[in-house]
Amino acid sequence: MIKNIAVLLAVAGLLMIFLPVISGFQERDNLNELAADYVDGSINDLGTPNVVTSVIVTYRGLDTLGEVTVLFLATVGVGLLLKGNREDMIKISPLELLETTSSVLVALIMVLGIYIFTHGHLTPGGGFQGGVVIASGFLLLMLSKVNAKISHSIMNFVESFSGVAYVGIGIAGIVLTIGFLNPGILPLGQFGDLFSAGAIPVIYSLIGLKVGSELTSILVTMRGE
Amino acid sequence: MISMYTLILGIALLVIGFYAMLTRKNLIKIVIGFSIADTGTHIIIVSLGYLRGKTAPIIDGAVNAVNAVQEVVDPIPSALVLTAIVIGLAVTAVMLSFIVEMYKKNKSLSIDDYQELKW
Amino acid sequence: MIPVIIIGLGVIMLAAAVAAIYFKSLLASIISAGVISLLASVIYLILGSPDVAMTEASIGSGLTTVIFLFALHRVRKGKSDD
Amino acid sequence: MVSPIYILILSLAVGFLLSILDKGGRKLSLTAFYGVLTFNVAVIADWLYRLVFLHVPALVINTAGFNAPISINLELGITEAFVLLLANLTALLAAVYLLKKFKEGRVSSLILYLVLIMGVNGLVMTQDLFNMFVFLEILSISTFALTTITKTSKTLSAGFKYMIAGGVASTFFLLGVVFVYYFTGSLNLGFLQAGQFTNTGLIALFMLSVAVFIELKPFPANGWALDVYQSVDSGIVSVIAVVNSAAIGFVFYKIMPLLPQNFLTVFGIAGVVTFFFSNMMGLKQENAKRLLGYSSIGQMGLLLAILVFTANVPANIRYLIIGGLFLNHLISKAGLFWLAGIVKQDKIKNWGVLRNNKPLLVLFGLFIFALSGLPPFAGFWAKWEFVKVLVDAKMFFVLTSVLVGSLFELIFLFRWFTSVVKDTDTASEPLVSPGKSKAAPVIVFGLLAVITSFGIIRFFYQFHWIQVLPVLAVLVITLIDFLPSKLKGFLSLATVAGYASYLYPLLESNIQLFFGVIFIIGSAVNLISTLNRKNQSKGFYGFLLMMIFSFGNLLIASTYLEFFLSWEFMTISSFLLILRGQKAQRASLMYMIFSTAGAYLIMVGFSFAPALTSASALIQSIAEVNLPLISIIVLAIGFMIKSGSLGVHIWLPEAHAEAESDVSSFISAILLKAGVFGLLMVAISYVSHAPSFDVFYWIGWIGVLTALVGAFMASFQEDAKRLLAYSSMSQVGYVVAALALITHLGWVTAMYLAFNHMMFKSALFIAIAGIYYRTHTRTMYKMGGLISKMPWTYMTVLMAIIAVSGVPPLSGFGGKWLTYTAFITKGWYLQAGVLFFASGVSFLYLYRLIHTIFLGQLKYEHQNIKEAPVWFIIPQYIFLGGIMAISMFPNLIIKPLNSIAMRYFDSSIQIDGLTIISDLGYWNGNMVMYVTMGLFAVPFILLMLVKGKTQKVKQFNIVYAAERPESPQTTHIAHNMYAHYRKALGRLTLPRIQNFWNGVAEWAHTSGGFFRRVYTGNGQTYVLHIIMYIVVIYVVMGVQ
Repeated sequence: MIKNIAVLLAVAGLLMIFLPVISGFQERDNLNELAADYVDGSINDLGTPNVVTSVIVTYRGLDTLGEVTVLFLATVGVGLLLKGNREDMIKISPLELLETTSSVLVALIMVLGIYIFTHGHLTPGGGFQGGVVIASGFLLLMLSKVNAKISHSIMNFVESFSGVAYVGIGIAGIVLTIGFLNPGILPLGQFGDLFSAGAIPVIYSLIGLKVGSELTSILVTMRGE
Repeated sequence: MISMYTLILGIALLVIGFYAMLTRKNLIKIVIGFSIADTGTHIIIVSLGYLRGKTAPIIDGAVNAVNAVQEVVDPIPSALVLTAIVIGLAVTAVMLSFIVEMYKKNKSLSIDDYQELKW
Repeated sequence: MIPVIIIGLGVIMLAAAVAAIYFKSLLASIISAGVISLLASVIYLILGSPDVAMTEASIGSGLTTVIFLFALHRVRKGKSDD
Repeated sequence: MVSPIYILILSLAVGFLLSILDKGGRKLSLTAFYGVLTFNVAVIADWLYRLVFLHVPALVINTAGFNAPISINLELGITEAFVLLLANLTALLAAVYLLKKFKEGRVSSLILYLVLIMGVNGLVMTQDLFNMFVFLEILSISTFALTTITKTSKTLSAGFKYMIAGGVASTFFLLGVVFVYYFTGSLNLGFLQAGQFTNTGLIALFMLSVAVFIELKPFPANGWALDVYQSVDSGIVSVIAVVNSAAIGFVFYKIMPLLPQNFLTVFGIAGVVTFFFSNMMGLKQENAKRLLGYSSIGQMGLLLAILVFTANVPANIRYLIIGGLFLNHLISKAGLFWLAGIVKQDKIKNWGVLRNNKPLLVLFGLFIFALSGLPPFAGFWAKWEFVKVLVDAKMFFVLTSVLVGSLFELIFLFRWFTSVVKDTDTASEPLVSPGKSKAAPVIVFGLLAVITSFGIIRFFYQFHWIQVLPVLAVLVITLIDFLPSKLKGFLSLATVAGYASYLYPLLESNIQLFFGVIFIIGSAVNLISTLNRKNQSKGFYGFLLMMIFSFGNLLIASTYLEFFLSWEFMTISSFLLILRGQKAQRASLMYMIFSTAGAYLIMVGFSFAPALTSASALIQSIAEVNLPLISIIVLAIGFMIKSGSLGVHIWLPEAHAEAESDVSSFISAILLKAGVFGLLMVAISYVSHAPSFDVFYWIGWIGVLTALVGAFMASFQEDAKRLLAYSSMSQVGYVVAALALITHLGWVTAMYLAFNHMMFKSALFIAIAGIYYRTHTRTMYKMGGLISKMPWTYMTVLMAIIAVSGVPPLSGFGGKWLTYTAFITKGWYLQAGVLFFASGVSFLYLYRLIHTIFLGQLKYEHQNIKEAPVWFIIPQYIFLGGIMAISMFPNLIIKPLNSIAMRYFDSSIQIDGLTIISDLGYWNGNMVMYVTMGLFAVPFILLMLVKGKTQKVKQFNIVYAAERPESPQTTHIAHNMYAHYRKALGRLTLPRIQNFWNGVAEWAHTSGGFFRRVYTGNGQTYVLHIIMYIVVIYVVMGVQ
């Protein structure tokens, strides 16, 4: 009873904190200086049509590196917690039709995933979204083929390789004295082309690989090896 | 004023999520509550980045590269939310693996059964 | 028109949120939470953030739900106890 | 010169690669792992060196080739480098500590650990708010996962609570960050200013700061952290408690400049509240790691409070306070957590197993002392400066809470320490040998504690080397501790002689010289009795010398800090000496608690005192200082605790009785005089600048009542040492009372009594030591008839009690004469009456010493005992010689005392040859001696003449009227000798004061037990606490 009252008070308190946020909120009309710089810079300095991508991959590249790391940590952490429990592995007997068609579908999904992250600088989406799509391809594989074993070492290798390569590109920026994670290590190319925007598509592809393999690892572990 | 509506929506989801964390006894529901609160947070953030009548910050057919600055919404909150979503997934996954292990040890999903440490 | 859509979506989302809390079945709760994320991605689209929308749709409503379901299966307890 | 961004890069790259490297063998992955951690330390150490000594400007690292705020930038200034060096060092050592786990466990834990430390480095260096959020999440997730390095039901549930608590906090942090962006258009700390936040904007700051604050575990929203501290592996906990807290604390430090004053004040007070309550709840805690958890949380609260409340303090002092406290907490807490993992005992009372490993026991003591804020460790200096800051800023609420909280902390820490050293009721299983990898980090941190202490002394205070001599003595004696005890005793004696000759030219005035005689010569003579020690007496002489040197240093201390430093050294050394007694666990603990309370009062008193104007010794220069009333009061109470005045005396009988016999004489005869010395110092300032309120009138009354109650209590003791203890209390009561007269004659009297007491009480305690050495009992009615067996000792006791009681011809008579004269001259008739009555009472107990121990019938079991060893007899007779000398020739002492007191008052006595003349009469010691001798001789000769007619009675030549009583000693006349007085006057001696203090203790414990019930153990309740806490803080701050 006392607890219920306390919960109600807590919720009321939260609302009280947020109320002035709502009443003081005003839809903005113009970009602030920083955002305007980003839009401007993305087009002129980085040659990247998707401004969000240039913010993620370049301007706030350190965040993104961190973000990939967080996902990596989750993979490792989930592994530390759950690995080695085969007995409660999830087995769902699939439909025969699904089993046969899945192989085709998986291939298609993978291609879609790769498309998404290689075009991150041009269209919406990028490494993270593409990575998830790849992981969902593996998920389909897992669900459709009971005994499908997704090689841990390959996943591991892809994960490590893409991570190290990502950091390596960052270092290349330092070596060329243009700054850690600067995409200018590659030429800008023609605005709007696939091979343009410096190293941004490369970085985003590596992120895509890393996220894809990490998420797959998480899924595999959560399912029970 | 559409971002005002979404802001309110986000706050409502956040509070509902917290309410679930405070009242549900089932561990998985507590995590669901956390996940709802997380979604609410993300909606709040995107609402803050919206500019009246502007479009996505992608230079393509719809947006002219020359006066893009006048035509697009704020890209920064989008970038931040992207990061936050991924982090949210990571936290949720770790939380759920805790629950799986806790259940294996104690065969219970009720948070009330996990208070051997206190005072 | 757009405000109406947003309000409609919002109402559904809030309903789904409340449902997610009060459903007896954990499975239903998880699905409801997934629905919230899915609708949220529509809102992101409207707010001019297609990148976020894609992420939310794939991660928030897709992958997170799958992970929840995996976890649920592993604790083999279909029912919520409150 | 490697850029610190490589710390992030290398940690990540190696982290990503570790699972592949591990396929080539664990050795390979471990090498890479420790390599990176060492690399981190090296890079930061290099930068700290550059920044501090080469004055390189703070390093700014821009990422992505753009300047801030376009891109995220990192910054490494001196503060960042300092925090990171300590954090990385701790992380490296904790990793070494965890070597076994890392070797045998999965590679995952290595990865998590490495990335965790990367997160810490990033969090400290980054200047971007959202980037902070990312690093915070890296830190959190890796920590969550690492809590399960040992996977038990407890660690899992603790980890889960930690996660949901952390989840709520990080949600608020994220919202705060985004709102900051919404209101200001920037995320970079370098481009944000406090002025940009108004109205709704303040909510952004509120969310941001309160989230960080929650992560720092404020009371009561911190149950989750306690569970983690209690259950998780010690190595990981040391990282969570120290490294993570440091990084998150630093985030708070970074956003502080943005926060408005009312936010800061609330956070500061919340920090103080956390400190206070954590320590109070710690009182009830029996689980070692959870106790350390309470202490950690408390320390973080204190650090936050200090961050807030020292904002306007000069930078170097601020760094000293914050850095000192942080360093102290980091070293001692990590060390203690590691020890907890080595001891492997949950319950504090089972930690006695540490006794099987002396080096670890020493390290344990070192960490406890450091954590308690005792010198020479960093916490001491920080506390001293912080108290001064609080006093200057008139923040008395904070001051009181901090000091009371510190006292609570000291109580549980020292209860733990004394129990480890002494408790016999402990687990019997032996301590498992910790292995090199687990012991090495503890040792390194032990050394670091000592080195940093001297570093602080060197860089912040320019002390004369003699000020740290007490510590050096301990260190040196420890090196030669393998020598036999007697040799060390002689060496110590020689060292004291050397010290005395060094000290002598430094003494500027008679008053110093006078107390120098009491402190140093008195100690030296007392030291002779310790030569009787057998075996090695490990550790004894080190602390004895430490105590003697700190007595001497009190005399020449020329600043408040120097005085206080010596005072604390004195407390530490005497505590450790008392603790050596067989059953001294409780006694020494009580001594420490009261001494520390006294020390806090003295610290506060000095903080109120105006600056000194001259560089001479404090006892001299204090005369020029106008101490405010509050300062006089707290200083007086502080010093009177040490001199055992009524009300705060309850440590005294315990400590005297339970200390080893040869230590008791030091405590009574000399240590109590240190309190008198301090009080005299206060009085000297009072004389020249008397405030309106007559403090010393009341001190006088306390002294008088102490004399009376002490005498009563002494009369009812069966234990000879306890009797002497109460007698000491009573005698020092006279001294205090006489001092409080604030007249020339009063001071002469006080010093005369102090000197006299030093001599006769030393002699008595050493005599009792000799008796105890032979009979193995202190209970008087178990003795009797020892006069024939121990005639030399008998002679001492007889002479000494004559000297105490004030019967002619010995020095006590002069003391009594001076006392009454002084009191009556001042007009304190009532007080004089009470003292007169008290000295009557003192006959009762003094009589027992002679009657019960030496007269009557010899006990059967004492048929064959011998005279006390010569090492006990020598000092007794030296003191007797002193007593005889000043009895015959009082001028030897009265003349110098007269001149000392004349510095402050007009003389009230004249000295005419051997006669001392006051307004009321005269006293000629020489004459008294002759007259008394004559009066003594007449009956003595008569007795000799009739000698042939006396008859000797054998022991059992007694006729019983009926049966033999069941318990023979009840028929002993000495048993409960003053039962009839007890009936009449016993009410006066009821342990009311004891009961009062017991009540205080119980109240504190009960409160601790009550408050800690908020920690229900339910994770959901903890989330509720957090949200409620946020709401309450919001309301209190009045954000809107």
